[in-house]
Amino acid sequence: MSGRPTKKSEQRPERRQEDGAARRPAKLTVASSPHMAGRDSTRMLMLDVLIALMPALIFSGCYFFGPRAFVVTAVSAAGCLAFELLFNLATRRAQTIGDLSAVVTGVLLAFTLPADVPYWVVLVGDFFAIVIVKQLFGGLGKNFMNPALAGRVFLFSFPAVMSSFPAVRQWLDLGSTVDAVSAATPMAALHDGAVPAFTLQEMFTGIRGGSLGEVSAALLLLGGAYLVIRRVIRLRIPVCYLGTVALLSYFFPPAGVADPLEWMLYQLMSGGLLLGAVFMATDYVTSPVTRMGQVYYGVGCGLLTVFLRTYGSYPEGVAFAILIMNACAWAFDKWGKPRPYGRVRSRREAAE
Amino acid sequence: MEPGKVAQIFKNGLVLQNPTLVLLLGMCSTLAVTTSLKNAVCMGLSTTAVLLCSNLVISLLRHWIPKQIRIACYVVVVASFVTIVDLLLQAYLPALSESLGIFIPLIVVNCIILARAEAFASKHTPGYAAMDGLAMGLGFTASLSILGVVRELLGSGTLWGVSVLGEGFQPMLLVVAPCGGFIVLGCVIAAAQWARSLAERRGKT
Amino acid sequence: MSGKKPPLRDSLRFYGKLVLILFGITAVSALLMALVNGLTQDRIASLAEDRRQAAMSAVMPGENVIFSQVPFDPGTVLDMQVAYEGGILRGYCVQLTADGFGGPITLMVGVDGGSKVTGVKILDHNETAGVGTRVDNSAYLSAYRGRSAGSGADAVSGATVTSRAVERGVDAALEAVARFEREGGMSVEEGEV
Amino acid sequence: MSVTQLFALALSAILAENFVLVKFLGICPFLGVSKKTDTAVGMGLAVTFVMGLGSMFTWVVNTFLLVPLGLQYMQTVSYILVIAALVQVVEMFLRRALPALYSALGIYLPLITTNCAVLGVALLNTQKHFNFVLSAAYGVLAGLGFTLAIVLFSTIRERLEFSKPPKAFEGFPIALVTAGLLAMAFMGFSGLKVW
Amino acid sequence: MLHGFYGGVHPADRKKTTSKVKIAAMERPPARVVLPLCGQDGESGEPLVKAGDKVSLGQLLCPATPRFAAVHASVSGTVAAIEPCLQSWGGKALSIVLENDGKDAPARPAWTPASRRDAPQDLTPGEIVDIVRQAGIAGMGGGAFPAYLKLHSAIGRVDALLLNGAECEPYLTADERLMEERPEAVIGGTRLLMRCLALDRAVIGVEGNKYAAVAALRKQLPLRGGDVEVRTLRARYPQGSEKQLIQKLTGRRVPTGKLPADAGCVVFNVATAAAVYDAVYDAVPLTRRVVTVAGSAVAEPKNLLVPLGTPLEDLIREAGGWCAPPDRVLAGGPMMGAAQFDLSTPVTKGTSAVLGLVAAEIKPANRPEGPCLRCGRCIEACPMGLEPVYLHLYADHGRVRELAGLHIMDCTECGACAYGCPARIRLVHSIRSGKQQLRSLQEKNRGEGGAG
Amino acid sequence: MLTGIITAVAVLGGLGAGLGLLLAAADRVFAVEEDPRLRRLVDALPGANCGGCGFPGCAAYAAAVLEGSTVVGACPVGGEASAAKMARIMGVEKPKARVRQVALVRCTGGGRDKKRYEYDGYSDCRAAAQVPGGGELACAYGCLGLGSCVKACPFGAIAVEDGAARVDEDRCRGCLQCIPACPRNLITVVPYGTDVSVLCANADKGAEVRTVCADGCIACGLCKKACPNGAVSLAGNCAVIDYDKCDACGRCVDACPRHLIRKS
Ligand SMILES: Cc1cc2nc3c(=O)[nH]c(=O)nc-3n(C[C@H](O)[C@H](O)[C@H](O)COP(=O)(O)O)c2cc1C
Ligand SMILES: Cc1cc2nc3c(=O)[nH]c(=O)nc-3n(C[C@H](O)[C@H](O)[C@H](O)COP(=O)(O)O)c2cc1C
Ligand SMILES: Cc1cc2nc3c(=O)[nH]c(=O)nc-3n(C[C@H](O)[C@H](O)[C@H](O)COP(=O)(O)O)c2cc1C
Ligand SMILES: Cc1cc2nc3c(=O)[nH]c(=O)nc-3n(C[C@H](O)[C@H](O)[C@H](O)CO)c2cc1C
Ligand code: SF4
Ligand code: SF4
Ligand code: SF4
Ligand code: SF4
Ligand code: FES
Repeated sequence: MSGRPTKKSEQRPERRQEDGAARRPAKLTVASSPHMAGRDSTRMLMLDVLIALMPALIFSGCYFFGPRAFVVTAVSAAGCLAFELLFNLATRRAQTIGDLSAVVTGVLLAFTLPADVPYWVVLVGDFFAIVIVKQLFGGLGKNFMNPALAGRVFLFSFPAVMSSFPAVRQWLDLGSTVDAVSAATPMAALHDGAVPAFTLQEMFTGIRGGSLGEVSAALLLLGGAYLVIRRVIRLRIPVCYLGTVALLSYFFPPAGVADPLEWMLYQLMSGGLLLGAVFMATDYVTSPVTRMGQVYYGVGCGLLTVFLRTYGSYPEGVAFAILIMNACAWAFDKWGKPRPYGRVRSRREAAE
Repeated sequence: MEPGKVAQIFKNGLVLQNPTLVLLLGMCSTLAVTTSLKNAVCMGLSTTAVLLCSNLVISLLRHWIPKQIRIACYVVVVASFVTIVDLLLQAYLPALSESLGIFIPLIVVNCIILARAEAFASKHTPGYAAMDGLAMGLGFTASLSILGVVRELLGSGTLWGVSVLGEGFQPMLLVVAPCGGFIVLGCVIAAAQWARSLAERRGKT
Repeated sequence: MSGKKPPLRDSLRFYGKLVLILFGITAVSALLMALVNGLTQDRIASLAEDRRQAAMSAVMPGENVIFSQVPFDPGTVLDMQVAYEGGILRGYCVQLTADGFGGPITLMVGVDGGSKVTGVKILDHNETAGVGTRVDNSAYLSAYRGRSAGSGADAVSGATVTSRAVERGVDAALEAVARFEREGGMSVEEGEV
Repeated sequence: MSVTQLFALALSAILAENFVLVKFLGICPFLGVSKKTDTAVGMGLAVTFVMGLGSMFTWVVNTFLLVPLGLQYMQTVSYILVIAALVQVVEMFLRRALPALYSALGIYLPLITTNCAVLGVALLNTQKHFNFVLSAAYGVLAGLGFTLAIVLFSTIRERLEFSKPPKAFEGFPIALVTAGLLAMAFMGFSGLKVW
Repeated sequence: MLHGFYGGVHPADRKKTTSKVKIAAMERPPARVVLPLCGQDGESGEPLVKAGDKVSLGQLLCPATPRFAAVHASVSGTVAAIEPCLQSWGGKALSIVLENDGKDAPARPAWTPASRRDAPQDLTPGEIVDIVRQAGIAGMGGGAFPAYLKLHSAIGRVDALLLNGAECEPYLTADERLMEERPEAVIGGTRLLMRCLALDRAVIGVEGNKYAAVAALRKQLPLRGGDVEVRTLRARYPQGSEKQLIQKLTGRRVPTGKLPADAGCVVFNVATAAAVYDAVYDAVPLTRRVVTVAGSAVAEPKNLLVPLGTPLEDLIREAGGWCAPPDRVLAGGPMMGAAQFDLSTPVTKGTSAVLGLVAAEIKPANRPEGPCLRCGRCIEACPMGLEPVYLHLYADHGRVRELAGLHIMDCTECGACAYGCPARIRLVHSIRSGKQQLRSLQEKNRGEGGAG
Repeated sequence: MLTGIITAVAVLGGLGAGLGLLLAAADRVFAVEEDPRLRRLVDALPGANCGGCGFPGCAAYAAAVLEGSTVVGACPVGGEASAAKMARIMGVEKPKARVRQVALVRCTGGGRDKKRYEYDGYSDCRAAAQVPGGGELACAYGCLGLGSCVKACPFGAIAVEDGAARVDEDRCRGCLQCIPACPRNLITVVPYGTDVSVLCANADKGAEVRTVCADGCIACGLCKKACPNGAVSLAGNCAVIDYDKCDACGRCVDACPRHLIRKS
């Protein structure tokens, strides 16, 4: 705007300060733009994940397995924090436990274990997850593999523990003795190509055998919805993952399945699939960051899950599927590079 | 032979240029056979025997072998000794031979052997070459044994097949699985590097 | 390998030398190996035979049992031998594999003349130590003793992948023996003719 | 050989019994030539090629020479001799006939002679009594398994360059831990039951 | 039809304190002004005056260069010095320092004002471009690129004239006030530009949160079928970025490394259009601009009409001085503006705001960096479709070759990526450093290529 | 047994001879011309591929030496040993023994407490040099201490201590990767084992220097006077030592009132 002065502004209030006050203030900060930022912080994100996990935990602890579920989860979270603390002390690194990512790892690890797991086993898993998988690579953001899942798989070291699950709604002792009546999980039946002995409603609400935190499909979805609404996670990975599993199990059910739709729903709700798709495949650190990379990753998780569930000898497919896809994440990012603005116009745009 | 040089050769083989922990050679057998101490020691000694003999022979032949076919010649020499060791093991230690399996013939391609043939035996007199073979072999055996001890203890709760950690101990199967092999080896090498840097720092101040 | 091609005659002489040296080295090492082999081969062979005998004796107990190989269907079993005790047919020893958790499990199964299992021995396996290997003990394996072809899956409780594989293997052995008795008996004679 | 048999063999050789991550064969190049994805691909293909050829040639030597003459105990020597010569000839041939391919693969070839995977596959073929076609297929498939492992590993190692392990773990140790975690993920494939 | 653009963020707009405050002239004009003769890159022009010379308001001091518009005296007085002076972008530039005599004695117009012409609508495109050149008009949206050059290269090649009234940065209300208070100048300027480009339509894009400005503009236009259309845009940062505006309003994309004209578009800031209007009708060169002075540290936030070259501290003083110790003083908005440490730097043609922010307003941008979580928010936010997380990673490790492959030079430094980063990685800063590394590598290669 | 041995010898010997023939034939048929010295040259180089020689990597340097477009001895990492080996391969004179060159950071860090403002940007010198004022230090020549050079050094020879970067002479291989990394142009090369070094590069006048740094060179010239060998001179308001003349007597160290000439 050029030199045409507008009307003089109204008289200024008296509060006006001396000229000196406009001089350079005592201490200024200089930094690169931007000088404003959104509210998100690492700790808030982790806290949101923890909040999202709470419904499933409360269900397990107050209704399904009893307080032992809380204790196992607390032990696991505390163990992860302690190992991270000790590792940082030992290697003289800045303390990082404040970001709460270790708590998320601890809680998620506990969620994947049978609720009657001895406490020392939990701590072995914590050690592996935090020290070997996460901190050895440099801590948060640097690990290439999901610590909680890797910790769980390492606990296959104790197959006896890892392949027996408490019965439905068996109220567990707090003590460390394993006294569970081990019961078949829906996964075992699916693995043999049979429909589990639970109704779909039971599966959905969570009246079925399984690991500590994976039993209630409904509450896991609730947690997922919370994360999506809070914009902690995006839908891309879970939708690609679950979608692939759904399509494959609908169109290629095993011989002898009468109703493919029912089979598909059982597949979706059993095992750790929902827990994995919502909370674990979405772990930022170990998944691709590009949009297309995330699509490949989600679809890859789905394909591998169905493949391993069908042909693998472990009854579990989700953990391995995610771990293997973790290993591919970096490659997916390279293949899934976005097309920057203004590069190679698409034909439609060129025609316009 | 000068004792100083022999001492140096042994120091190199066992510590400074330890084939597994420093030169990072012969990884396949290192990882595959260290699920138990017994296997590790036996593999180490078999390799030592082959290394000793092949170094000796290659050093003897070093002036006769033209460059163009030296690899082929080395390979034949090594493979013959390996076969002999294999046959002897089969005949006299059948159980061990079973558990080491395909990794005995694979000593042929254990990178240590060809590396020593190339780097040492082909340039030194037979006496030193044999010493080098022995030293390297023992260094290999030593590091294999370390791995074997760690993996057998954690993975099976035993040592040389004897239960040592008591009833309560639950072995960690994955330590003796392939993944455990890689990870334990990584940790042992890291420990070696750490010790070395510690020693260096000591040396400086 | 070399910069410029040398004249053919020179290089021929050189190549000749190469070939000779290689021949020499291979020949000497062959000689050495052959010698060691000569020294050890009998022992190795007898060790292998001993092991097989021991396995067969373990599943087919009895005094002075003599085994003799019979023709078998290589598609299903690895080896099959008839056992005679004092000239009387005691039964059969069947060696075969079954798919376990970590790969094939090699089994030796003894079956008596009445198509009942006399013993089972695991020769080789790749199962997880501590889980899969729990089947490799005499208490577990002796539970199969007396099992016959029709007796179904009630023999063993607490099924795991490994135990089911062993069970399948035993049943396959019974099946092979049954088939042998049904039709193979004749084929032995035919074979011997 | 039926398609399902081939498929089963492929799954076994590439995933369930991966040469590197399960069978521990060919670890040295796996660790040594995996810093960059491009070179890892080159090495993988070179190994696959030699494993295929090696399987065929050693099968021929074994079936027509060693077995008829009862010289099985000389398998190791003759196989390695055949492989060494083969690698050298292939190298010379490539250098002369296909310089472009040579500059891509050639540098890896000398490394392959001393790669356990090549001799390993030859010995396994014999141990498993594979016929010619199966031997060749197994060689190539196992090579592809090697390629898969080394390429995947190399992409993770590219990421490792940005990680910050403790000083003592820098370099090989952290690479080994990575390989261990990769092997752990591949445990998921153990005991695949497709056949 | 409106098209979307990818990415973007929604910062709180914080415009309330000034959006209703009318533009005011400075009560106490600056004692001296500093007028740079070049921008961040490029050579300075030849000054037409020397130290000691007397100058009058609007007198031409330095003719245009290919990178920098002509410079005119923004006050009357004496040339105190011609020396390198610190500029708000952080470096020094050769500048003319004028001692203000407070008289504002105007210079004789160098061209005939259209208001005194018989038929202003008869101006030819060439004449308009010439006036724009002589008036020293440069992009007032921040780029400060000579407007006559932009016009020149656009003539005959574009079919869309877009006016940028988005003003998407928080705090900024200078354009908003201008559109509200002088809609006739904005629209008049737009029509001049249309004539110049031989177009019969133009679109003014304004973010939807500026109701009064939109209403004021629309009041100047017929209800339907006008030659100028005012379109409201969803408030989203960086809506005002040229490329995103083009994408939003026309659906086209400017090809990489090309100019908007290559996509058949040309974009001017609304203040630029007003400056054209003033230059053509009143024959005044560009010597003043509206600057928003705001932020919690400023006692009386307001929009000021200030002579170019006024030191920032004079603006602060004019706005009542500090009422709280500022943590950062910015020239420009909080998303793209540059932090200042010396407040003697002058207002330039592209300076839209001076902000004094207290630490609480900057939060959490000033939290220490944490490790990157690979959350991907930066990728989702980047309107240019880049991968800031990888740009940062490779820049941090000096892997310059990879940076080129990731098209680092396409980054407009809009800051959307850093805005949302939960780990508070200084993404824009490290990307900038990466760009510099890449540039020096390319220069080195070119040097070597030339030598070899 | 004898027949066994004979067949064994015949078969393996035959195999050996046959393969020998094959190799020989292949050598003949597929012979390619390649200068055998190339490989040996590459072998003689350390393989660090650091670019210190000015070529894209060790192999490229070797090729250039072979071509004759450059001389042996340009590899700072391989140093003496590499140069000697390469000279032998090329059959040329070994280059004159060159004192190893190492990097030196010319700043004491004495101005680290005098800041014009608080820097809150990306922790990297090059980036800090891009913000207004080019970093928080009042001294426009001082080390920013954010470690761009540390990141650039492939051998881990640099660390930041007390506000300024320090080069570990023993680890430094003289590759000079650090020099372009420093936005303040603070890094120069000095001969290895240099005992006396000037740790300042401030070219401003003394009075200005005093306001920005506790240690900075004020160009008082006392060092110049103190030097018996005439090795010290003042260039652009800052002391400079000519190491061809310096015999490390250390008199300038004692003479400097600001203690910025230091003895290691
Ligand atoms: C690491 C690991 C190794 C295992 N190894 C075996 C094994 O070798 N044999 C076995 O029968 N089960 C093994 N299992 C246990 C199987 O997971 C479980 O017993 C099997 O799935 C039986 O369950 P199902 O009856 O539902 O199929 C192993 C489990 C783990 C975690
Ligand atoms: C070196 C350079 C040359 C330019 N040349 C032209 C031009 O010829 N025509 C034109 O319309 N704009 C030109 N521009 C202006 C740009 O297209 C753009 O409008 C300007 O950089 C301001 O955009 P921004 O503020 O979004 O960065 C040029 C810009 C630069 C930096
Ligand atoms: C991230 C970004 C945000 C911008 N925001 C605005 C804006 O809000 N208003 C504006 O007029 N120009 C803005 N610009 C500048 C425009 O890109 C463009 O330079 C300007 O509208 C061209 O008009 P001018 O040459 O008249 O300034 C922005 C540029 C960038 C890179
Ligand atoms: C959405 C989300 C999902 C996460 N999922 C996991 C997980 O599955 N396992 C885990 O160990 N940590 C998880 N974390 C925590 C953290 O990202 C993880 O520990 C990092 O891998 C550590 O570097 C998650 C965090 C977020 C924000
Ligand atoms: S927004 Fe920040 S934390 Fe997330 S990926 Fe980008 S740089 Fe990393
Ligand atoms: S600053 Fe650059 S990288 Fe970041 S969002 Fe803007 S354009 Fe993308
Ligand atoms: S300090 Fe490091 S980067 Fe600098 S010359 Fe020495 S070795 Fe090279
Ligand atoms: S010497 Fe230069 S690059 Fe190194 S820390 Fe100091 S300013 Fe930074
Ligand atoms: S030991 Fe197997 S490849 Fe080296």
